[in-house]
Amino acid sequence: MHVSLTQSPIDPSAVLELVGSPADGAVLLFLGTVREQNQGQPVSGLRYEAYEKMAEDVLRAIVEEAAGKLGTRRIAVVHRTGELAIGDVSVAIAVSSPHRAEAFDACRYLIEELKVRLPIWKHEQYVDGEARWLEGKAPPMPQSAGP
Amino acid sequence: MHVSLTQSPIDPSAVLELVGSPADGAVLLFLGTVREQNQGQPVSGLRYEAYEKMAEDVLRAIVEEAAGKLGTRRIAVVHRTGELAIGDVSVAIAVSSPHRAEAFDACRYLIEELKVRLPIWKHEQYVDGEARWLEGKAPPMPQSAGP
Amino acid sequence: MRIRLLLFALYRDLAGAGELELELPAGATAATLVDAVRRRGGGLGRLPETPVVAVNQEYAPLETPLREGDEVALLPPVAGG
Amino acid sequence: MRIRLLLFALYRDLAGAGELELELPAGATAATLVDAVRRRGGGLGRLPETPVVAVNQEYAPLETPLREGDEVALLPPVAGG
Repeated sequence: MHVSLTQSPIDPSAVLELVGSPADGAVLLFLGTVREQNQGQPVSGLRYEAYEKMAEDVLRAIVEEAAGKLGTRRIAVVHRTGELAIGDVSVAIAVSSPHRAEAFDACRYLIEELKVRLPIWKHEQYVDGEARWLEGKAPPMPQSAGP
Repeated sequence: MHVSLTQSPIDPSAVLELVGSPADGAVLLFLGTVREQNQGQPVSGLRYEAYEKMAEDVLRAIVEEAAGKLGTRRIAVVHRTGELAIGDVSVAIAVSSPHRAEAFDACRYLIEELKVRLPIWKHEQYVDGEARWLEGKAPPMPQSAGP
Repeated sequence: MRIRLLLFALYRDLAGAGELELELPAGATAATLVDAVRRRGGGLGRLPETPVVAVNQEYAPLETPLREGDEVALLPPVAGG
Repeated sequence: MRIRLLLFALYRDLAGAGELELELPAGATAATLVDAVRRRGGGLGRLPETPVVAVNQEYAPLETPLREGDEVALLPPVAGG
């Protein structure tokens, strides 16, 4: 199990190598990449800002949940922070498992949860000189324990 | 769009590089790998035999169907044939798409269809010296056109 | 008419050969071919009555009429991936 | 009690700072803190009434009681991935 945030470019092969085992028949790698446009507006680049200390804890919690679905702890998640260019990998998720159904479910769970729970924000710069923080999603809040 | 059968080891990075575009935000790579055991019986190695001419046609047809789901033709599928060792990649499927939901759906479709339609057979050799053709799946047959 | 028959994996092992040339009567279908092959006996007698068939590299129903020079393959259940 | 407040992304831009030290009365909750911060006015007056809050790096409801030395973060809707 591996989770990290990094300011350096993500190498997909290196993330793949963090998982896999002779016991496994299925490996799945998801890469999020920076698109050249967002809702029709040409993008020149973007910056990810993270609450780093918390983000690694949240990521670790999500990975533990996914490991339950996967049946293995062979999961690696790396999220990029700082300045990114078009085509750069923003997030890499690798999982491996004896069987493929669990690999697909766990990988999908990881990316969906990460997108609503990870305290990371995206600042997009556009070709026309504009720039803004992307509208994000409100993380699901824990219930109050009550009186 | 790329489909091939190969007797050489599959390099996941090379397959990844066949897809991807600045228009895409999601890349998914599935690897099937040779497991060290099958239903509890330790495996020493295996051999894939293919009806090569037909397999490439069938693969191309499946990829065209998946491209419809994916919304792009940025799909690469490489299937290994011949002798494989434990841990070797037997099949690599890469897709890229503007959005992740389509990438997951198309990748899953590709592996599920390929497993029931591709004319390829698996001969497993076991540590105890036994060897046999794996029980496969009957491909869905086309309906007769009728009289 | 002359038909080229391909056999794969388990079926090739049963036949002891991956390729056979068959002479079939005019009007023969894939089913006629399967019957003829099973009647040869030996390992081929253990072929299923309705194996999966491909005619000219496409899955085809057993009713498919065959033509001179067709390539017919008998395919065990597949196991790629 | 003394609280360390962290502000991120849009909220940091509104505040003009990523980190503030706050002095809050005993018995204060995360909600008390949010009220106090919004009353400072300026950019911070534009904070939502119920922003997402983390206390000591964990998402926490606004009713969460605060303690001396807590690290509280106000988090805009997230957009990783």
